[in-house]
Amino acid sequence: MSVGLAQAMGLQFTQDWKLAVRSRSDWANPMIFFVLVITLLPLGIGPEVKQLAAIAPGMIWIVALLATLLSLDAMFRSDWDDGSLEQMLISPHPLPMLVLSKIAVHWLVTGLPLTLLSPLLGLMLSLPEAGYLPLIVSLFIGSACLSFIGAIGAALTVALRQGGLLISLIIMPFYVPVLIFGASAAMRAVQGFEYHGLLVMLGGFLALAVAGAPFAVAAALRISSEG
Amino acid sequence: MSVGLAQAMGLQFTQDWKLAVRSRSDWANPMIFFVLVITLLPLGIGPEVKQLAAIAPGMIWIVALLATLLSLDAMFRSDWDDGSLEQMLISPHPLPMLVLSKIAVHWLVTGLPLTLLSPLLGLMLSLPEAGYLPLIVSLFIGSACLSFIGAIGAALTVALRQGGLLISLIIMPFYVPVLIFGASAAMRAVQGFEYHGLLVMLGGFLALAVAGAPFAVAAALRISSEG
Amino acid sequence: MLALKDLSCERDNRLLFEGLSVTFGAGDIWHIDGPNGVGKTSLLRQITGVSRYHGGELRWRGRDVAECRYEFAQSLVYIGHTPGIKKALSARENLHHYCPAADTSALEGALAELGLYGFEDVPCFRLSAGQLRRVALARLALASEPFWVLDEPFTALDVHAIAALEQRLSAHAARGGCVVLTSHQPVNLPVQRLALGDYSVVPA
Amino acid sequence: MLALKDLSCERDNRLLFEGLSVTFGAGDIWHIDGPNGVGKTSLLRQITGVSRYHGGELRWRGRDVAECRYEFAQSLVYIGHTPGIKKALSARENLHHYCPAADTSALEGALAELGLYGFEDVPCFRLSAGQLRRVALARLALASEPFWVLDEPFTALDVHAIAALEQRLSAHAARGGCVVLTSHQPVNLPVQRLALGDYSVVPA
Repeated sequence: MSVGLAQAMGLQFTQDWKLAVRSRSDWANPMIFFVLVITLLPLGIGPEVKQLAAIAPGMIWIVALLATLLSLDAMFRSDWDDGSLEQMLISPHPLPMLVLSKIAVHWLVTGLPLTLLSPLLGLMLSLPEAGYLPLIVSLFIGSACLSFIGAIGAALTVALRQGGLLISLIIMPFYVPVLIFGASAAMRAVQGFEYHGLLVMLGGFLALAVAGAPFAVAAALRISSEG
Repeated sequence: MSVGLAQAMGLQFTQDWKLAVRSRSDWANPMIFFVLVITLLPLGIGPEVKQLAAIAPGMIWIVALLATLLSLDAMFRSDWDDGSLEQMLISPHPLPMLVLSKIAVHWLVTGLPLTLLSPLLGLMLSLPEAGYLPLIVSLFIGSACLSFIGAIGAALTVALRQGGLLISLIIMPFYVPVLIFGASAAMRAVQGFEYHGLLVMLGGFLALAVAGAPFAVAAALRISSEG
Repeated sequence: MLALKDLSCERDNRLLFEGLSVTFGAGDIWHIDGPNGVGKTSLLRQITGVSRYHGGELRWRGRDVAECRYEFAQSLVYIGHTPGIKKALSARENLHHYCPAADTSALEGALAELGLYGFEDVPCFRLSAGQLRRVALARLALASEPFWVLDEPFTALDVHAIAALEQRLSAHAARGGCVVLTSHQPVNLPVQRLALGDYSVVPA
Repeated sequence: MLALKDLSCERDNRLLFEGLSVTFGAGDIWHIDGPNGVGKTSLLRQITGVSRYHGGELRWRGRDVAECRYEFAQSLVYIGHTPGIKKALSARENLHHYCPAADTSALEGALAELGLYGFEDVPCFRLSAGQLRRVALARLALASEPFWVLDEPFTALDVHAIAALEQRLSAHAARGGCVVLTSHQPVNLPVQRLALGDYSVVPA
């Protein structure tokens, strides 16, 4: 069956999206984790409003990063296990384009819901009013960066019987700047400083990641499937 | 081959221990996670010593709880997938005793290493000197509680194709008191209050868990393997 | 040895079989047959006690199985579709776990019988699907249990391994043991066939 | 169609095969044979391009495969040991993903041919191993690609499905297609055998 590239990408996206929606754990786990940690915080460190507010932007960003990190292993795992990845590798269509669709779905079911949940969690941690907009915008852009960068780690470790958090060691150097810029944006806004420059930096990261990551992921998948 | 109960438990323990040691992700992932989060904290919320010190005991306890939570799904997962669980179910020996050996191994490769790592992380978060002993003792007892209670959740969800963090929703009500007593012990010690009563309470939890959990886990495994 | 009386099985609100009565006797080899999805594996899980909820009755040497779980479990070897082989362990370690009483030479002999000589200490994740299955089946050479239940034992085996396994099974039956197995392939043994789907017992 | 020239394969520092030269032509059905662990699956992965590092050369219709990946990939159907069936999707959805051009009645016909009538919309995790494999194989009824590579297609199939598949393969060969398959079971078709392990091509 010969189909065009656009149709092939559409098919891939449709399948990934259906699978993600039906696989409860794909979209529910990061959110459960996100809410869980933020709920545990007052229980563990005490409910003083001032203390919680001071750490709120940073904690929300850290937890969003961890939630993404924990969801990465699943990105290519089931395709690897059930042979779909082999079918992608022998497809006539360019692998980076098929990969792009998978990354997009990953962000739609992890990064985007986390972004939308973040104001609620800000409320739970008594985040001051000035922090909400920069928090949401920085998470919106930043979580997409995390999905793109994380996909490279997921592709490199998919062949290992025990990937687990090994991914995190590989990609953490690239996650740290995203975290620092993202968390600082909300923190600076709360303190009344200028923060737009930080968001622009994040946007620059994202542009780089979108342009480069699909190719790096495709190469990593080829390497993983040898041997 | 007819063997005695003690020998059967010994065989089970030996196998689980060998598997855990060879399976890098079993023992490495919780520790990587633990260190990772504590390292990210100063990056996300800023490096002010006083602020970090105030949240240190609570954060270390929360992260230890999360690390345990994330390791639970694997407790019976591979036994389920490779058929070893069926073999345990038809063993002539009482299932709760075989389960006990699995829980013990789980604690040895997650709870115990986390406990031993905790002083290092206390140092990274500038935990005041008085907090170390209660932190270590509370984690030592508390993490064993977490393994025993968590095993019940793991057994109940092992049959689901997507267990994931569903476990956490089931067992969180039982984890919260452990967290509160454990974190408060270290917190109170830092503030110069009496904390031994809290540790005694934790010990009581543990006694209950050791006596009851293996039977609950065995029943849950039987239920999971029907259908 | 084991008598099934009026056994029935329901799954996902679909009745797989009902009114199944048959006696697996000493010296018998039973081949449970039927199309995909008819409940062969479910039947084996009920027989072995992996699954304990079912209609009807199971009697082990005249007693209800529920009353003599320990004796029954001590007499049973079950090698299922996923046979409980740990991929991180070697063939030798896997076999030792199930047959702790066997010494080194017995273990090696059992593995060699199925063509695994030289693979004793290779971690099982390096083995092919057929080799993995043979590690599980090597247990039979060391088993003193009389009642064997095997789910698709011939799958993924090559000709030599199939021959060795068939010989092992017929020797077991000749010694008064009992074998219950499922197989998509024809079995080169004097078997009694139980065809699920039409519930008929086909004479040997 | 596809010519292998002096192909070799190394895995974990062990040479699986070398100096393999053979041409899979139009109208051929090739049965790749050999004991467990000899590299049958590795060979299929090289042929299909899942694995791209190997000694020797692969020529597709006279051109090096590396120079005509797109044409080659458009002519290929590969159904591996794990055939890319998503358990959360139904048989119909799985088949549609691989054959988007086929309409409803064609999809249903392809599934019915392998005995999956009535199972079109059941999520695949409810199907047995044999039924899952049949979902993957249903693709062949809709495939216009000439070159088919099948890893153990007969495993876990019952007699009816085996017969339907054999008929499908011989019809494909008769139309000028080419089939390369591995199988532990004997194949009831006029095949050419390539025995790995002794590298010999056994005449039909």
